[in-house]
Amino acid sequence: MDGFAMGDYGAYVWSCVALTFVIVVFSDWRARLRHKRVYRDIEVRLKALEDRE
Amino acid sequence: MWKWFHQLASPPHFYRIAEILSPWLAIPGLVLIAYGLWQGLFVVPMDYQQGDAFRIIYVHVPAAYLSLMAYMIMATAGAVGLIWRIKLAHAVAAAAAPIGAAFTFLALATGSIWGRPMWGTWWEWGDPRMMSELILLFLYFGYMALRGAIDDTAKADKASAVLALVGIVNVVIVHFSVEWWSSLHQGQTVFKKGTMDAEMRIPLLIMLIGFTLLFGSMLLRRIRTEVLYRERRTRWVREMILATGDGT
Amino acid sequence: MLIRGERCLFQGLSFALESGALLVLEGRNGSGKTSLIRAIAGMLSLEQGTVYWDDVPVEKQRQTFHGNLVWLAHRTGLKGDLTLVENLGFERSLRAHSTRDAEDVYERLGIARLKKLILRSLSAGQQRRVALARMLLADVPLWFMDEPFTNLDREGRALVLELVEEHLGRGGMCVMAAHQDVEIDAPTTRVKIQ
Amino acid sequence: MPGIFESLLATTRRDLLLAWKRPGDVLNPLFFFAMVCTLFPLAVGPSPEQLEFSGPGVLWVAALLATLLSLNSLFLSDFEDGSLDQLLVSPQPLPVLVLGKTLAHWLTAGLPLVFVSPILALTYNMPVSVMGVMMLTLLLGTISLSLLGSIGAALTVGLHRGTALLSLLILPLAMPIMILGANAVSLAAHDDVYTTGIWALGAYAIASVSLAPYATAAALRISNE
Repeated sequence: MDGFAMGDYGAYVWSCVALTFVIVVFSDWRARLRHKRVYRDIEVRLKALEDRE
Repeated sequence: MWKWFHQLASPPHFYRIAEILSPWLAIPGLVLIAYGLWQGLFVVPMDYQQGDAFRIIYVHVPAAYLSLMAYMIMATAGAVGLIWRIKLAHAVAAAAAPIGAAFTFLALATGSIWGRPMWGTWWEWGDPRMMSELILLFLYFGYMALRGAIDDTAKADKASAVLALVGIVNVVIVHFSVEWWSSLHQGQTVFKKGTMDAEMRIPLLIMLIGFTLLFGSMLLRRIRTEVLYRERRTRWVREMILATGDGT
Repeated sequence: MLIRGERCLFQGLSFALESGALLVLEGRNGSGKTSLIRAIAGMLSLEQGTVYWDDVPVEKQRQTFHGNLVWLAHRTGLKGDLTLVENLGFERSLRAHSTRDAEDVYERLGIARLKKLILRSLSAGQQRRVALARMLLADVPLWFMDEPFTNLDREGRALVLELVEEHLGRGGMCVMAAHQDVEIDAPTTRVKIQ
Repeated sequence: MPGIFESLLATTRRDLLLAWKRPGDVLNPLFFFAMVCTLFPLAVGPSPEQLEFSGPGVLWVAALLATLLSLNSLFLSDFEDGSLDQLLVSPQPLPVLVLGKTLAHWLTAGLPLVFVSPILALTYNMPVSVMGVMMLTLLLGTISLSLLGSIGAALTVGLHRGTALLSLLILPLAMPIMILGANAVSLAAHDDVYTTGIWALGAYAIASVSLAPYATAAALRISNE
């Protein structure tokens, strides 16, 4: 388990790796969310348009 | 060649190709990152000066590199959109900004965490690279704020492209002026470039390639959303959505 | 094709304007007359389509094109803090001016007595007359008028029509956006906007 | 038709005339400048050594903020009363007219700062020899600030949240100017070689005179669509 501890620096190194992970995942999650929302908005509008016709 | 390019730049084509391409970038990217991380964190011997703290560069350097690359893409795409009036280019610029800002923030955060054991402070005002990176983050904020403030998409595209182009000239000037400035105030040891052993360099290279691929995939996903939003009133979107029913 | 914000305002419009002719863009308020007239004058970019001046696309010769037009809109483009003479003097240093005598023009528009006053102290109608004076003093064939009748009394409206008729009679051209009927004794193209 | 130079001067003259009729617009940034310089000793204490040390920096930051304050109105009144439309359909090249307007802005906002700064520098115990350097850096720096700021002002004209946005856009771009200016003055105060900063500021000013008007003109056309 010495590899994980990295002397005294383990906390710094691992927090950087974790932060990278969090930011990439968060950014991608936001992107997916927005895509879904845009998609659904268009869908709702099109459905409403169809119903009117 | 030209015809192929033209076809790619047509929104429906791009939308479909990006959907297929996105995982093909993400998966190899993630594999490379996993391998590079394992190499960088466990296999490579520690630096005799910095100890194990140097391992932070395996995430810090790719983040810093992508923060600049995203800006270049944003500005180039903006210029292409302004000059040749290619609408897809503006979508690319709009998509690149938030990712670039995220990586800039990441570069700053990891740099700061690295600085804590190395310099003894979380923030070193005297380091030119951290200052440049901070100003870059402000430029991203300004860019996104300008986009957000203009309701008309076409107008927002053009105005923010002008800003990005002015900004890119400035990034260079910022770099040099900050370097000059820090040379006046230098007390502490700054992030030394030094020479790096091939042993250490190869995992870094792998990480860089891996992150670039991942970035490409993230960018494609955001461009798709932009394209979908911008083309929401066109026939192909209408047909596509009515045909697929639900789901994304 | 012109897209403004969410809406596609125009599609498939086409018209030509000859010397001595009038083009009237008619439509209700908010129908997009102003957007269209701004697009023709080169202030708004068209999504698709081209405006030609002397058979050359306007974007290829913007300065020449702009040297041939004057613009009169709802917002007069005059400085409230400057006097009439100062305002028009600035205009004279930007574009070619006609041989008309400035005093005659002021006299005709009924603003000769107001020359030394700052514009802010004039009524809206008087300010529009100053804007008309700027139009008359510029030596250009093409007039753009966006809602030229606002803030004018009956007499003022008649005067505008008279001036336009005269201008067309001398071989000039005029593009006008208006929400009321415009009757002028000249070849007139009407474009109705829904 | 009037020449390019004539139209440039006419634009400058008109804006100067307008400024003359509304002296408040010129004086407010100056008061702001003086006020910020007053705030600083109140915040960090009146010790002469400390003030002498931080004087160049404070004066430069204050000058930067004061310029920023005045930039918002650069195209605003033209936009509101329709003069901007008139400039956009003028037969003269738009960058020239923009340069004329920016020149007027510099004469009314930048140059007064340069002349007021020695008085404030005096209260910060700045030696007279350093004051000359400071005025020179401010002279060159405010030229660049006005021009750079005109781009931001053009991009944000007509937007509701214009003022705050303008600062957000311009401050990162203006940072190099402040770095060069303030540090050149600091170096001069320590009897060091400060010419690098002056040359760099001069180069920046020349570059912005020749490039910024084009960006501003493009931005104005976009904003006024």
